[in-house]
Amino acid sequence: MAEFRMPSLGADMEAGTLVQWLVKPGDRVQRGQVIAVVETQKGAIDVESFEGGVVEALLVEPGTEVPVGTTLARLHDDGDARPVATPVVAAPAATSTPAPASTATARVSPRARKRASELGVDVHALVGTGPDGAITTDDVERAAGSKPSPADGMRQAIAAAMSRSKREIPHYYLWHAIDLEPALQWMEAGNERLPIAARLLPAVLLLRAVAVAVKQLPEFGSAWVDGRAVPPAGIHLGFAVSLRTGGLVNPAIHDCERGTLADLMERLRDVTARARAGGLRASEYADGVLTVTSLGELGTTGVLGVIHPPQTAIVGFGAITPRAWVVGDAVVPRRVVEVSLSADHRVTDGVRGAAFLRTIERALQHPEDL
Amino acid sequence: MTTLDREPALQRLHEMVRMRRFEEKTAELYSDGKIRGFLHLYVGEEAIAAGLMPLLGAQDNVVSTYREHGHALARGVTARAVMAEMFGRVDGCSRGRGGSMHLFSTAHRFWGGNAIVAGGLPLAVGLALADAMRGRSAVTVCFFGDGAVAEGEFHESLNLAALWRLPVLFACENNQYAMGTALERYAAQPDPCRKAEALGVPARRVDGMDVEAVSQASAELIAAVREGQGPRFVEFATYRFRAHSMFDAQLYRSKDEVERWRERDPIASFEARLRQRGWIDDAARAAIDAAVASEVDDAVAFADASPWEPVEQLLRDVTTPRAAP
Amino acid sequence: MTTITYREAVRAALVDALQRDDRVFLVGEDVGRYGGTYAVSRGLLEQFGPERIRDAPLSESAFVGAGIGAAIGGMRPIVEIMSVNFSMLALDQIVNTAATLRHMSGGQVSVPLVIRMATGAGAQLAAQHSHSLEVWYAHVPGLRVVAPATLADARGMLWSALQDPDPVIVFEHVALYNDKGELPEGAGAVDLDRAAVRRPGRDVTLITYGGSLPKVLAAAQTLAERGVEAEVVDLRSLRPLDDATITASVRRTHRAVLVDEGWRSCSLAAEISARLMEQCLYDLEAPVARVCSEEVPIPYPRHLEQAALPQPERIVAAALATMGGR
Amino acid sequence: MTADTTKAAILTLLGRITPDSDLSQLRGDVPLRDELEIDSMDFLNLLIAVAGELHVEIPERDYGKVLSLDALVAYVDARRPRAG
Repeated sequence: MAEFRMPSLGADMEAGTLVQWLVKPGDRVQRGQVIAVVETQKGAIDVESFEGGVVEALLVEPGTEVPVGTTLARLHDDGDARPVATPVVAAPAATSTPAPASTATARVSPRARKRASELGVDVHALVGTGPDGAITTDDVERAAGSKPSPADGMRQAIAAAMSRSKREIPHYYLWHAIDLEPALQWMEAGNERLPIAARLLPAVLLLRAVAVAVKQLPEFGSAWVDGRAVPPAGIHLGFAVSLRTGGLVNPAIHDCERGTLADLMERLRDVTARARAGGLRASEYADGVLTVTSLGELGTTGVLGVIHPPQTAIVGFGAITPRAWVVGDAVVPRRVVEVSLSADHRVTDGVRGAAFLRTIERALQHPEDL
Repeated sequence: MTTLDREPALQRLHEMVRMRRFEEKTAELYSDGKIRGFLHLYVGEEAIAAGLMPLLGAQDNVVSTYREHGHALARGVTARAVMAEMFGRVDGCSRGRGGSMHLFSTAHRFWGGNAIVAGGLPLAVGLALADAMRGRSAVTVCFFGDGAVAEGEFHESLNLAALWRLPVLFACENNQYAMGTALERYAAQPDPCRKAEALGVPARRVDGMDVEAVSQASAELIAAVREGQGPRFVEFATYRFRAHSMFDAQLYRSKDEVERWRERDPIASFEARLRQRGWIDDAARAAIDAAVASEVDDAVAFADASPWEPVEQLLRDVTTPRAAP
Repeated sequence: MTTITYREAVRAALVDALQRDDRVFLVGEDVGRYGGTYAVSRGLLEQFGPERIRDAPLSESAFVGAGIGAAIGGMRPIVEIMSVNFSMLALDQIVNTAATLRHMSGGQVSVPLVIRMATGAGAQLAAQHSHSLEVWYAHVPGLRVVAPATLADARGMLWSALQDPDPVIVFEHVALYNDKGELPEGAGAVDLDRAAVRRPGRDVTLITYGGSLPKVLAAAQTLAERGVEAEVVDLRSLRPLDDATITASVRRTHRAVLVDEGWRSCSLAAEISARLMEQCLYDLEAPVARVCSEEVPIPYPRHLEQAALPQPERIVAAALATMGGR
Repeated sequence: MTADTTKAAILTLLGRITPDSDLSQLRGDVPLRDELEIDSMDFLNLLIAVAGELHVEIPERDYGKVLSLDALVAYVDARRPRAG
């Protein structure tokens, strides 16, 4: 039994129309004999039978279109036609492209979007500084900086500044114990007369004393830029504010030598509160001429600071603690504070450093002049 | 014209019957969908390959076209390797990647078919250039159809070969049609020999339907080329009995023209001549058919059993692997 | 160190190759008696003779095809196509034969052929002689494409290309031939795979190749004066592209500007931009910027030609745009 | 007004000063500064809030009597003006 099928007559031919049979059932057919005519896009084509035999049945009527491979007629005797399975070629797997993440309307750089999700920052609340106002990673990290959780970005910034400082600045260190009793008693007497909201804290006295010293020895407020010392434009002192969530910022308090102690206290309270709430403007970080760091009551006797580039000095106050103190020929209890100076040996020397600390001490002996 | 001796004559007849049956089988397999793509058959032109190819040595080069099955078989590529290639299987002579128009076999210095008309001519010039520069006495035979004569590369290649006196035999199988366009309808100058002479390549026309005429002319031409007399051009006047390819309604030629050429069928005419010489009888002729039939069926079985190349190897051989740096 | 021009570096590479390997020969239009359109092969005919320094007829398809044939015949031909503008006549031989032979023959034959082409605009030769079509060839599997932009690469890439068993196309930008600089005495073969960071920087990555490198370095200098540290990456290899070096740089700077003398549509810059999107999306602060030739046949008059081509000012502007408000 | 309401009021004020600390775990008998890591500025702000909302102004000399939560509550509770 042999089958005569609609032949494939071209690379892109799927079907053909039987136009005419050239044989009828019972006819003997030679191998290679043309037994039908098929219509394709290119015209009528004579189709030969590749098998000899006797036509048993014509299965398709002239004029009908059938797909390639359809059995058109059956022949018998002259050997069996072997059904040959046509190979199925694996369709190339469609490569699925990942569905794009739903994009919020905000124009956020891809890197910033990823960072925002890591830090749990809502990008919609931010103002972008990137191209066309797009939100950048810096924007996200700055915002995250105000979040209670410590911001990685800030830690890296501190790390970079501190290691550069230690690498580049030849620090020298001096420290000195100062009897604060007179100043504190003067302050407490003042506080008695003031409403609680206007009370002063020792930090204000210390800050103003340092400002007095910088006014008299301005080189300690200079900045090291492009290989030389640049004198301070104003006595803006950086005040180290530790954040409860970890990390440290030292915003600058402007013109510490000016105004009353009450004004200075107000500015100190304002800067500390805003630093902790993450509301400080970038500019407020940038223009401190010398940094004052104080660990407060919980601190140690003394602290030796690391200079914040491009500044060239840092003053550190330890905890105010009662000590045995020689006055005249008697030993009496006095509240004492250790003040330290770390300074850049490219700009100042130990002799000037000592004079700087002595100036702070003298200023604190006359609180009424602060 | 000198004739062939008995043994070589019978070999040529066997070779032509082998090509004919092989081509007819591929036509059938194409209708079954086993062979895809394009298929250009050599039916009617067998005398050229059968007459010329046996004159080439192992060190000679062959460059062919997309109507190349006869060339490949005559040059020595096995029927199995060619059939498996047309099935697209990994045991094909090009690992199944080339198909009917891109048969390769470096072992036989068979530098492929080529689907670009005249695409092989510059390649042949280069192969001959390498042989010349290395002082090797090899000949490069470059087959192409009459259509190629209209390509720019034909003129550039023949001029370059003549300019540098390179050992190339340009063999033009003039089967009267460039696909569906008769010679006189695409060539202002229909005689390719005159074009070759104009480009500095001595040319001659030979009856491509007579295997003995092909054999004698080819021997003389190959000898001249091998002696360094520079390139030669030969036009074998021939005719393809089947359509240009499998998807051709042959609207461009009449059935009786085909019949006229069929009367000069290279196999039938040569067989008659051998019978007159008493070199072959019905039994010997039937023996040839039987041997060829079994060879072709074996080739189909081999091809059908040969595996597909695994998709994982898709990118293999794009470039040549180098030793790790 | 010797002071040498880019042209002389290429000539030195040719002489070195011809001396070291007798399979090497040079074929191309006017490479012999005329000494090469860009005078690269001047003197080679006298030194090596007509067998190995072959003037070819104006038949790009034929002599490129012959180069392919000679390569599979055991030679190591260097085919000089006068410029990429004429390579279109040989495109069929390069794409359908040179690039394809190995895979299509099931791995039986390799084509150890080197094709050198001048490329690029800038000499007021008008549209037909000012093309930059490197991307056409960088699109084709089976070809390797390189663009020597420095003296060291002009001197060193040819020998490495000749060792490659597959076809290598070397693009020499016309504007570079007169570049003069220092080359160490023993300068020799260089690798073909890696891109090179020609100038380190942290704020934005400028990626380019070939004749555009000098303009990009100039732009980087201007940016530095404005406080922006730009990193300049020279691709060197256009196929395969060195993704590792490119993405490493962009992952550091988070911004990229691609400078390509080809036309913007379907350019090399388009391909690299797609790869950066695929491999560095979450490192990007801004869209990848592209500075390419205007989509116009390169005009003859100088002011129009310069307006059409990438220029340092456009590169600087594009880089700053990726920085946004900073 | 009992001691409990005073304590609750003080805890709310403390909550504003150290928004992120968990006041439910706060031990009453330990100095606030150690327990909550608050510095002199925070402590002063707390006292200002106590004065503002609970109307008890603690002079500096009495700082020592209000160091822990319990001490602070007791001090303030004893001095808060009683309604009516």
